[in-house]
Amino acid sequence: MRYHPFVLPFSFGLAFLLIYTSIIWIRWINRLSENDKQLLRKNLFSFNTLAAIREVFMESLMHRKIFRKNVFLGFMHMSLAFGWFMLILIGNLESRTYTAGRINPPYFPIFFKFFRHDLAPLKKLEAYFGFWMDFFLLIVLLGLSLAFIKRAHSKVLGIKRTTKHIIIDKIALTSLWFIFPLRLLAEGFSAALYKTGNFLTSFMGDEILSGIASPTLYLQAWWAYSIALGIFFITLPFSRYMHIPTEILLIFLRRYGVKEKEQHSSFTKIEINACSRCGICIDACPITALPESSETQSAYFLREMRYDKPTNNQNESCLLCMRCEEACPVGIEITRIRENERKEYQLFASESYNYLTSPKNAAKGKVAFFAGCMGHLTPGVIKATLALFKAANVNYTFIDEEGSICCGRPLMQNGQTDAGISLRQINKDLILNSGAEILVSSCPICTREFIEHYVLGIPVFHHSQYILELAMSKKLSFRNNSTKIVYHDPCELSRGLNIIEEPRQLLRLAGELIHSPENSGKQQSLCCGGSLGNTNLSANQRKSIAENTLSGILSDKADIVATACPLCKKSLACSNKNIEILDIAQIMLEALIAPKFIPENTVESTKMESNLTYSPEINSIISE
Amino acid sequence: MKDFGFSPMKNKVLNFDELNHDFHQWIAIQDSSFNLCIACGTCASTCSAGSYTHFSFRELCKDIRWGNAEKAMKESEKCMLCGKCSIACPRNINTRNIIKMVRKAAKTSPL
Amino acid sequence: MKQEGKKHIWSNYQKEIAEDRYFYVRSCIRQTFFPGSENTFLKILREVLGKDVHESPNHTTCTGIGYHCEVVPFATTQTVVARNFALMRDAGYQNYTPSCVTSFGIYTEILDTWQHFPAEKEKTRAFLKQATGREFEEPNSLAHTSDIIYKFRNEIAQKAKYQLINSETGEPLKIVEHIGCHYAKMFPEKSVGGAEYPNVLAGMIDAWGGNVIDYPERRHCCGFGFRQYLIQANRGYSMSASKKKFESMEAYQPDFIITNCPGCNYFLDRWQYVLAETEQKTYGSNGYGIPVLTYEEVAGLVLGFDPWEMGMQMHQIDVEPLLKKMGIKYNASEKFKGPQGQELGLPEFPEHVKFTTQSDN
Amino acid sequence: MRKTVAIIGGGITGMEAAIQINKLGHTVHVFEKDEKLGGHVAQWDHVFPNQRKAREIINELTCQISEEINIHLSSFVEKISQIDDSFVIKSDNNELKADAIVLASGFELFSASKKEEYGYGIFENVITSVDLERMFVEKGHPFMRNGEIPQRIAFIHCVGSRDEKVKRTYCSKVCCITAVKQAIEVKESIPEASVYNLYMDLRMFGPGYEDMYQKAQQKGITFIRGRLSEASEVENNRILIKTEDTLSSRPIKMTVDLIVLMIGISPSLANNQILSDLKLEPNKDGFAEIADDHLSPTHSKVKGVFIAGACTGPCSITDAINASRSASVEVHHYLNQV
Repeated sequence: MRYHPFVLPFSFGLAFLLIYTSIIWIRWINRLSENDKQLLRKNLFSFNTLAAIREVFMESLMHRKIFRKNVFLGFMHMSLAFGWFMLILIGNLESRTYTAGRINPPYFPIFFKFFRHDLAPLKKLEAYFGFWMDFFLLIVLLGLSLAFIKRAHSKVLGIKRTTKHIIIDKIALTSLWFIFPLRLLAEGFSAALYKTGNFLTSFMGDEILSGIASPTLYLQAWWAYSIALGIFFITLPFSRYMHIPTEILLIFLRRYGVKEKEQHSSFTKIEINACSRCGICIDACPITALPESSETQSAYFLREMRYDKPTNNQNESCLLCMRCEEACPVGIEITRIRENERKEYQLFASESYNYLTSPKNAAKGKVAFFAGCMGHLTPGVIKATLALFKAANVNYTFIDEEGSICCGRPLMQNGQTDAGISLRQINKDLILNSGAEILVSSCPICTREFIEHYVLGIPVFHHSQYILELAMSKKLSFRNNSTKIVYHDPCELSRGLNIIEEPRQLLRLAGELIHSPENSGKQQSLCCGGSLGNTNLSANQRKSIAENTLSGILSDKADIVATACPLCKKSLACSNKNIEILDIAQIMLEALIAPKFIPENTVESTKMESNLTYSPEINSIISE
Repeated sequence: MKDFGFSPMKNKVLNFDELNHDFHQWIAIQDSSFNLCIACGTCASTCSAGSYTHFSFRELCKDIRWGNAEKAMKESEKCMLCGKCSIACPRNINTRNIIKMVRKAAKTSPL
Repeated sequence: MKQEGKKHIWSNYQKEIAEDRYFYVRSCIRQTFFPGSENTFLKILREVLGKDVHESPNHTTCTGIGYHCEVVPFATTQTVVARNFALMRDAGYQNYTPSCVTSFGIYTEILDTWQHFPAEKEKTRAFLKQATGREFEEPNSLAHTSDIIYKFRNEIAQKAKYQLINSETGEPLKIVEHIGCHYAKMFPEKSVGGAEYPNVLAGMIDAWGGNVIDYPERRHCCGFGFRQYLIQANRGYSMSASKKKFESMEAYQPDFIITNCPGCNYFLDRWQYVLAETEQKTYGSNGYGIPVLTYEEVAGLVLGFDPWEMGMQMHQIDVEPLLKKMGIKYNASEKFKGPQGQELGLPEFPEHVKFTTQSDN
Repeated sequence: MRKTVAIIGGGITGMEAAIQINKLGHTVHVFEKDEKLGGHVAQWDHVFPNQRKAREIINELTCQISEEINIHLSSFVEKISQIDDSFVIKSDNNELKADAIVLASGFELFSASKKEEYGYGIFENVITSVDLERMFVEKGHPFMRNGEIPQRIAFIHCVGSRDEKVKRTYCSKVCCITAVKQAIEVKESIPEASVYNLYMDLRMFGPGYEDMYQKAQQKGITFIRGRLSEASEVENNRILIKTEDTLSSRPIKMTVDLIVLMIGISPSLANNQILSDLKLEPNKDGFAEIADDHLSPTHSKVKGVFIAGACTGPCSITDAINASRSASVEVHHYLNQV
């Protein structure tokens, strides 16, 4: 027997899925920019394709990145994806072997146990195929049970919150959950009636179903299995499971060098569809810590992007801290998409700032220091940085001493392209007029904007980098007074500019760096809540994010929280935690050994307090 | 018409009853922190734009409050969104959000 | 509005007004603007009430206009005022009665100054002696002429021929009372009823059958303000003050305005004309303005005096519709005739505010 | 030895002093001119800063007044004479000899009709903060003279406070927070109403006061920095008010249905007789003068005469109770020495 009407739901579903997906793929690829298409053509037959295939295997099937986050969660994803893949692969081999290489209709391997009651053609291989088919079915069912557990007790799988799904996702999810138990049931009946089973299906057939097995129930089970598959395939392109085909496409395109642009593009569509709403970003998002429920998190944001339009709140409430992007197992360029989405309303125009005039005749110096707007609200940071410069005899000029013009980054983060660009030009004039050979800023926000978007032609450093440089070249020396310091990574510095080790290296010269799981490295560091990329969080919401961040990084041992961003410093200081928050420059100044000779006894370490007390030499430097 | 060499002056008194409060109410709904302003002027004195041009968030609030939506919309354009005012505000007013809302109103006329 | 509340306030501002034997001093500007009013006052007091009113041809200005324009020093003002007091003493009178509200203010201010700074008084005594050889005494009583009419309002009511009533409907007339700023705002306790709810004119209206209108801008100045008016460029300011009052009272449809101050009477009357001619706006009904009468004119009308004899044709805002409303018998053809019946010629008529001409009647 | 203390005034200050001095073992006589104890607080519906029922406070104090305490109600103190170290208090119907006196005779409310230009007693819909409390007691919400529910209500701060024109140069201290409290209550009882506060300064000095102010702002109550210059009655007995928005230098006029005058605390006239009987001078504001601004806040300048509560100047309930207790201890020490 090679056909039975029950295969129709499956066949129809599969056909629909394949046709639909092909059309969508073709449309997406077709709508890529000319540049991107060129990349595609150039790379199609290169090692990049092989690398992409490897990545598809490692990520789409094995879910390596999720494994790294949590073994159970990784296993759950892997068992469903890889297990099912293996069932299809082995099933095909099995049915091919059975029909001696003849091409079978697509449903044939899927429902092989229905059509195959006569075992002769498989001969010795039968036991071999049977075992592996049952084995992978078991794997998938195990994964499925983990998925059940995740819905109820997500913490077991390392996830605090799971995604709240919409109706189409729920339908697809339900049908998906039914597929494999029904397969087990159908094959169990086959095994009971026709002895076609292996260890799992035979067990099912002989031990559980033998009493009730009948040809009617047997047929009904196969019908149900086919229907579940059919429903899943039909809902797949409209549900989160569209990520399965899309992610493959995304991996290839990314390997070929396609990226997000300044505006949404066809590639954005692919990225959006590649989101499986796995919910890993939900835990990563600082907003999740707020008591108010919101759907700001990227899983929801991308979902709205895909189906409709993100709400104002989804669009505006994001802090642009990039934590979700670091956590995303698919590697979607979420921050870029968010920034582009905000460009819909151009609320400010470049002419808005005609009142600004490019400063002329700025003081000259080899190093230009830029404090930025936030720097002016934390004069202690400026004072400490400049004192260190003086101590190292740096020939510097403080170019925004009289008050800053904004670097433009907040406008850019809020999607105000033209307005932001016009501010860049004014500051660029200011910087270049100083004749400096190096630009140093104590503000990571400005620093990132200078590095990534200002074409200055001179090196730009964050002050933590530059002070480290001065220390390495022996222009500054520090005394380690074994203060216990916890370092808070500013988002723009760590995830934004990958400046992670320099501040730590520097702080180790001044004290003992305390580690905590929430502040180790790029992925983990938390947002202070102050972000200028966000406008609509209330002060109280920002405060609770700051509280949460501090609780995350503080350990009992810490004497001081160090950070390297004036805004982080301000934001963290708003919390109720009774701990001093200092900028890295302030800590380094405290630990500075004055360049001139200092008698031993005055080097006695002083406890760091808000009114820092410096040695007389340093005081004289500061007051110059 | 006779020319007497003088004419009546414009009445400077603001007639509160005739003011249009719609814009104020709309803003207060968009951001509930709007009403918390105590006109202390911290925002205006720290303002990056304020050092170069006549722009003051405090005055912007006043214009919104007294129904001068047009002026508020025009003035709000000068803001650079640098965020100093919201860091400085003692009443935790979400200044940048209010400015964005005013700008949004200027672009989309939601009323 | 609770009337008893108002009366309670009035009770706090009672003043002693002499019964008889008044020394009368005229206003500088009224004699030109509304000369009939001062004559009417004398006629009422002498002929109707039988009082002794003395007038000295030697009396001068109180210097009020110059003083408020800061061109006359206070010492001079005191000396000039002292001279008028000396005239009164010489004539054997003690009850000083100025016709002008600003003069009333000046006299009150000087008497108050002398009370608190007796040295000023002695200085003035020396100056007067030196300049004129005269001696003076402070008056026993100082009352504005409107205070006198207020005092005798009930006697006048008893002799009334007409009441402040719309003869057609029988309803009381709606009347805006406006007192001069210098009457009560500087020394409320020297006024009848105080500055907030002055009773001097309101009392007359009540006694003669009319209704007082309380409108929001009742406290506002007419805008005369001496300096504002005297300099042409400032007159817009002066007029705006009156305009504010007109706009505020318009909704209450007043039948007329009664004033006790020469300046107020003049400017509330004339600015209506200027506003009509420049803005085509009238505040009365049917394109007429709101008539502005002096309290003497109102008293005279009530007593049945001839309006033209009282000089009521001198008003820029036509009073004829009001006379008709009150049912007063008058001869329209006499309006522009002299005392001996000679034709005086017709004035230039305004374009935008109605003014009854002979042909209308 | 058991001594006798006369307490003049049966408001919260007098009640608390009676309770404390009795506990310290002295015979106490309280003279109250009204028919019942509780003074001004008993007239109030709710009190700041927690909108607690005023009755609760009176009830709690009343519960603590023991049988031993002699309460003379409807007893107006006519004359006090001093003989050596003791005092003879002559009231309407009896004479009492006491070893010490606690003056707790409280204050008078500023008579709002003195600010003529605000029209209290003349315009139908001008009421005082006290009238408003009465309305809350009666109906739970303010109402206009014609019985309608007002939709626009303006609170006028500093009526009879910080005003040279009515010879009240001092700050009455409690009216700002009372206005904020009442504005909140008005808004809560008539949510659709617009509520305005016309203030010169907002003196939110006490614990919880600033929070109340923020709460009021959050409820959409408008605060206009400017003093009322004049009120006028317009159609339908509504009130036209004029002020300046001093923050934008623009004069404003607006029409409201009801204005509430936040009347200040004035020295009690009845006090003057008692003070002169005791040869005490009132302070420059007319209140009983304390012996030392910092260290003797409940002593008068006469031995054996102690003063507490609002007869020394504007004070809150908390201040009054504090002063009462402080005076009680001082009385006790004094009586033990004599």
